[in-house]
Amino acid sequence: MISLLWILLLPLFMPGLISRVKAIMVGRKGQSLLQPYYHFLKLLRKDEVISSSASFITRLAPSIALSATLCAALFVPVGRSSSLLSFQGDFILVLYLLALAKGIMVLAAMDSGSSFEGMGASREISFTAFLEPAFMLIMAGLIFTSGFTSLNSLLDSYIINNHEVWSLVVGAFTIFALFIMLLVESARVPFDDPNTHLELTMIHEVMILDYSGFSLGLIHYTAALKMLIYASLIAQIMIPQNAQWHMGWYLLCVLGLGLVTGIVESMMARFRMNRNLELVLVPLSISVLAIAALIARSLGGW
Amino acid sequence: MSIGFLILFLAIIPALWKRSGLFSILWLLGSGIIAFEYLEVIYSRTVQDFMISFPYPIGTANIGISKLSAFFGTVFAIGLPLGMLYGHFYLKQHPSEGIRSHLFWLGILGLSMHGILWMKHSLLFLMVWELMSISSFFCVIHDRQQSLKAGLNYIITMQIGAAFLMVGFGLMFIHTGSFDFNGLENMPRLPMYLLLIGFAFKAGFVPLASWLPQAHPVAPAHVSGMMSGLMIKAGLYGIILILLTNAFSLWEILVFCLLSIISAFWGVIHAMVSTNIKKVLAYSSIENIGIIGIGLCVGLLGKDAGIPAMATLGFAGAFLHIFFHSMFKALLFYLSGNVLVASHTLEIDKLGGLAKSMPFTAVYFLVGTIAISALPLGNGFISEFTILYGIFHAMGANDLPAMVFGAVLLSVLAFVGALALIAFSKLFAIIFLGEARQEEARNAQECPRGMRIPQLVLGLGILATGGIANLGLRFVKPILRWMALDMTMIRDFQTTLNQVSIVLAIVVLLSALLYLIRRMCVRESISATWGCGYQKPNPRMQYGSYAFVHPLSYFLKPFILFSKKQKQGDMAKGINPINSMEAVDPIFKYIVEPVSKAMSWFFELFSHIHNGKTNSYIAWCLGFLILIIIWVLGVR
Amino acid sequence: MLEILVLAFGVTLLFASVTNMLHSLIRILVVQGLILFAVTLLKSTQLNWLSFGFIALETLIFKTILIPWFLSDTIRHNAIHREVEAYVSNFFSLTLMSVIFLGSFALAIFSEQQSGKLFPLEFGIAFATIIKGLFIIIANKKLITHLMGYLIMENGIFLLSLAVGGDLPHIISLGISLDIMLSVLIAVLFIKRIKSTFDDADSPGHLRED
Amino acid sequence: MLPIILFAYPILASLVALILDRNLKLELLVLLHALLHISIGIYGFLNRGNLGSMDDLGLFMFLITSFLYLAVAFYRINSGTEHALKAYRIHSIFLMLFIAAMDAACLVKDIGLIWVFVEATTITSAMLISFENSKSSLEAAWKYLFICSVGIALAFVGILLFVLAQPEQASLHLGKIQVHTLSPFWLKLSFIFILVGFGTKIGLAPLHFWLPDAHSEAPAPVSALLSGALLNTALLPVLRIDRIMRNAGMGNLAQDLYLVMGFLSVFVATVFILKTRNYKRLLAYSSIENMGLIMIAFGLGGVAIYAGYLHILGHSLVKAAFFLCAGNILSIYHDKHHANINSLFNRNRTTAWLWLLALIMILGFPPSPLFVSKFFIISAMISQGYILPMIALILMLAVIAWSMMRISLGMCCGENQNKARLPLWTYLSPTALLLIAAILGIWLPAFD
Repeated sequence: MISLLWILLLPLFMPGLISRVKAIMVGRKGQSLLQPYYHFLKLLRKDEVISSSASFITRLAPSIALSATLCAALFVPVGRSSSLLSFQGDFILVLYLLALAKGIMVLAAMDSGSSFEGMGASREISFTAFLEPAFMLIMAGLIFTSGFTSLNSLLDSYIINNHEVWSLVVGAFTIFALFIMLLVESARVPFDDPNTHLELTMIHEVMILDYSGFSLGLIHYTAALKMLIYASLIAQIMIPQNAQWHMGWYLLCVLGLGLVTGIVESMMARFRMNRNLELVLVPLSISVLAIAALIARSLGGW
Repeated sequence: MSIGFLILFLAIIPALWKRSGLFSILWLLGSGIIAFEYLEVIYSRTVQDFMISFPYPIGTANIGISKLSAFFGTVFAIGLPLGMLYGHFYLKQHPSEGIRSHLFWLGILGLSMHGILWMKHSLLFLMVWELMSISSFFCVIHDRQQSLKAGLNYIITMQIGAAFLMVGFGLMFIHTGSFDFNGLENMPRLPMYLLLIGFAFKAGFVPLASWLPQAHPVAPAHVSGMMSGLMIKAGLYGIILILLTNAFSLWEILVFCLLSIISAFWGVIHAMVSTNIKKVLAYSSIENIGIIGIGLCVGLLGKDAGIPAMATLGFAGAFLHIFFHSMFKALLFYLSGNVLVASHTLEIDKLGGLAKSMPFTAVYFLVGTIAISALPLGNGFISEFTILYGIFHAMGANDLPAMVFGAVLLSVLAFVGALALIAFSKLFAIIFLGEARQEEARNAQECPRGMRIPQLVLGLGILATGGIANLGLRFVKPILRWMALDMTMIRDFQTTLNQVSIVLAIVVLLSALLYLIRRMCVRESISATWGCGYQKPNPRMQYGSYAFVHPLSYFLKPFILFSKKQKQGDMAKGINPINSMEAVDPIFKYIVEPVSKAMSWFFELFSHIHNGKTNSYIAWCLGFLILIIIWVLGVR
Repeated sequence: MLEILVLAFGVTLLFASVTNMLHSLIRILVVQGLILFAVTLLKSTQLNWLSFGFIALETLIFKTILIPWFLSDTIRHNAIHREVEAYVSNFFSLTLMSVIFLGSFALAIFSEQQSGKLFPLEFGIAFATIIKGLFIIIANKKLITHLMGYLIMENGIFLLSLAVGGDLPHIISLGISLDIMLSVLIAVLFIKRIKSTFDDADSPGHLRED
Repeated sequence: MLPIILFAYPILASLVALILDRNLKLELLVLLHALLHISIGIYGFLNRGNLGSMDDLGLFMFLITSFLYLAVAFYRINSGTEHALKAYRIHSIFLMLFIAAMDAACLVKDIGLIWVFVEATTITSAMLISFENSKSSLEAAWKYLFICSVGIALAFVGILLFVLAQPEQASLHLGKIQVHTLSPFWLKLSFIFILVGFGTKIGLAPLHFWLPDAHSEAPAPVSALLSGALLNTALLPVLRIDRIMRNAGMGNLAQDLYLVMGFLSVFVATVFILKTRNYKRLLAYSSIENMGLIMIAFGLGGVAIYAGYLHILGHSLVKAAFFLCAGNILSIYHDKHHANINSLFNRNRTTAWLWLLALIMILGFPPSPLFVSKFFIISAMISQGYILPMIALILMLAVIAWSMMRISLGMCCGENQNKARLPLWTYLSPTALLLIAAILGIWLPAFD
């Protein structure tokens, strides 16, 4: 139950943190950490302007996306408190739920009939082509260490134990791959610039140009939630073996991730659009590397 | 059983009097009975084979049904009558002469599809097989104008496939001396390969699938729905028949794996770049056949590696996908028929915004899209989930090929799934969303209710089998047990599926809740789409079909052969230059066409001997006489 | 005696390959008929009236009188040009004729070694005649010459039937010669009609694939 | 008794025909002959074995002939109205004589007599072919008569050599030949001549040149009989001699020759089916193809011999129906170029479907006897290791199927809407033939 609370409350904290970090990096004071919450609540109270060419998809999409993402989040363990739902092989469902959310949002973007949103939609959906196999392979890699179980217990069983060099390697691989996926999926620099003002260069933001009010709030929340999911996956892996305060570690890791993201954003520039896909290939190749290593190991090493 | 088939035979009579309504009703009735009986066969009773003794050389023919064929029979018995019903209403919208013959051949097609499952005698099997080919050919060339070329191509391809079968069965006949299907068990390699190739022609494995994207776009919607949803499954039936009765070495499995992967990938990338609804659907049939093949490979690999769970789930996934694909592919083809009726075009770049004028069609199409791109709530997800679930069992099991190919198949399945998502979100978005791109789409009307009945049934079926995840598995389980697979872990898997459906229920409820909240406390005000500062955007500025997949183009390009067509425009006269790209089938362009050209050239060489002169004719006669005299007296 | 007659038969073939006149071809047919009659008389062992009648009917009546008369009649009525109009020169056909002789004698001697119950001379001449008949058909463009070639070939076959020892039952040989007779009749009929419809006497070549 | 009726009727009927004064009466006369024919055939089939003159082979051919003859006789009813009485009278007389000659060739056992009667069929059918008395039909008839006479003459040479092959008292009666005493050399030589001679009449390449001309220029019923019955009748003596060859232990020589000629025929048929522009010639070439297949079947031996007989049966029935449909089309369009013919579906649907059904049955789609026979031919080829020839054969058959289907569909489809009506008989007899063929294709009668 406690973890549900975390899942519901924590997401919007990440964007605030990131923007605060960026502000500090460039020497501004920056907005308060809770700004996204205020923003969210304000949006929920607003009415909407709907495009004249919108069909039922536009009206339906945000709620479906949010609920799918939320259900996906329910499988993710928070701290040592096990996740609400879990069964053998649930990560497949998680992956496809996220895909469902993405797909419905893409349709919603196409629904407005604006060429810019179409552009964003096509960019957004192109990424999934490489991220889904990457996620699959990462999961397969985790299975090597702890058998075919649920996402929860996969992450609980210590992937990285300090006496085993293999696990260190694989864990590092996995974390790096997941981190890049986090950047892509939650539309951060270097793949996407959430607060640019040129639609031609946007991906996620341009898809939701025609949304406003309540729906926009849901969409923002969904994006943050998705980011939290990936962050907590990474966090679970990073919790060391003999830690006492799991929750503390967890929060530490998540906030650390936010910090790193912010720093990355302020250090790096956004990549050229047509280079993006090549970068999205990176998690795939890394996970292939990891799985190759694991197969070799399970056959008794080289 | 006999009553059902009697009714189906009787359905020919109203067909000859152009009573398509009565025809489809009889089909519904008969298929209902037959489906019930098939299910009985699957679950409980076994039908006694009955022998018919033909005079020499056919001999006594063994006609009966196994659980496997009962499974396919059920799929057919569910799919065919819906197709007939849709055809009835579709033909009302598409009035054309030759209804009588069309219905007749339709009935023959359905009957022969059922008949294939009963024949356990290779010669009779071949006869029914050929009957199926020819009847489907006549169904394809219904409109008798544009469809002739593609139909001809189709029937000749089928003939070559049938020739493979003929040679294979001939070898079997020589080997065992009988036509009975018992000879299929661990048969020698050569006939087995020939049979597999012959069946692969019908099933549509790359590189033997070039007939699919040609025949389907020209066929009437219900025919292409039935062919692509059901008839190609007959090819799979043959393949599975052989897979079950023979033992395979690892290499053969891997080759099969490779072919399936290629089919899936090839199909899906062509589906992404095609701009004709039915072409997209045809290519995605190839993709789905590939996925089914992957499922079968997983099963075989599991058997080979001694991982029972992997084997069971692989086969289970394959059977589930056969069943589900027959539903959503048929649904999508029928819906393409709706679109054609409403807007008189299948080119998606002329369409757009149909969701507002044809809401029902749009909703059904959305359901089909969700199912075919393996998203949760659709049944395609369940089958792929099963296959993936099976593959994950290979991870960490200490068997190299299972692990390596498991990993490969994992990523391929996920990759293909994602590409399918792209292809079909493109299809749905460009047909139904946004604004109408051209006149045809602007004044489209929703189709009459009749056309939507079968679609409603199929849509509900998809949602049911997708939501209640165990439904399909219950249907498949007896066959798995009959295949003597290890059923210990099926129970756990069923609990898993139950949990999946619980989660799906949560998703649905949650989104319904959110939607209701929004409905209650949000006031909408309509305004134009924001053009990002551009003052007068027009529908033709919307993202087109090719633009949508452009981000991936630079890595798709190497795999697809494009033919660019450029039409010079003249700005003064206001004619815009048109640059169109179309994906062409490399196998057809670089193998079939050159070969046929070469053959006709070769035959042309000899076509001058008929010069009309009696003298030369007699000269041929004399020359031939002298030649064989020399040959016989000299050489022999 | 027999050998001389057979040789004379061969000489007619040589003459047939140098002549340019249709009428001389007809005369050759007549001569061949007479020779065949003589040969048959010489060869037939027991000579009762019945068999004599048959032989006379086959050779004298048909081969020597009726058919040549038909032919000359046809030539006269259809005003067919009296030249043979071969595709090849006389010299060539003569050389070819001798080649044919060589070949057929080779065959005759070869087969005489195989089984000894035939007369190589007659056999060879007969074969040469058959081939020559075919060659005349091939080398000429007139319908009437085709017919003559066919008849020469038939004569060769008749000679062959004499060459092989056991002779056919009379009824069969009668049927055979009746058939030939009828076919010649009908052929003549066709020649008339073709001449009248195509108004030339060459073999028509309109039915062809192009 | 039976033979007397069989041969007395046509002769008397020809005399009667001379005094008949209306076309319909002539047709009825022929129809009566056909009925008599088929009744004798069925009688013979019912108590086969104890007929002195008819052996199974002869009976087989005889039955095929009678079925075709009946169909043709029905087809001719009311079709002769536009012809002049005199010409039509001659036509009918020669038709009956033609049939009588074929029966005789089927029944007699003496090779010499068989030769006589086969030559007689040539003469009579030549008159039938030239019936329409147009330039082309005249030319076709001439070529047919002439080439076949030459070929038959060669066959007679073969028969003489066959006499030569028998050491002591030579006989041409098949029953009386002591096979073991035959000298192999002469037997070989005579067989070559007989094969070439009768092969000319069967229409095997490269002796087939008369066949497309004759079949395309003859009136439809005659072409049906020519290709359905006459080719078999010409095949009969070859089969009879073939038995002798096999008993004399020279079967494999004969089989090699069959294979060579069969493959040549299929090849030539493929070439010209791709090339030709005249749909009746198309059918003629497909006859050549099927005859080639039959020869291949007999060349392979074993189970394929059965396939050969089946193929003869199926080809005769289906091809006759096909030619009758072609006659319908000709009487609708008065044009033989398939390029000028379209929209048969709209103009006369029944003919169109009959045409297409005959097409798919001649191409060997079930339910056609040709399907089974092709299956056995192919499996026999495999079992004897003719792999490359088999692949070539399958390819050629595929090309033939493609070409014939393309042409026929082009003829059937189109926009032209004005309907054309034909007398009922012209639908019935092709339908009946196709039905019989289909039944035989599913329920194969046992021949031996």
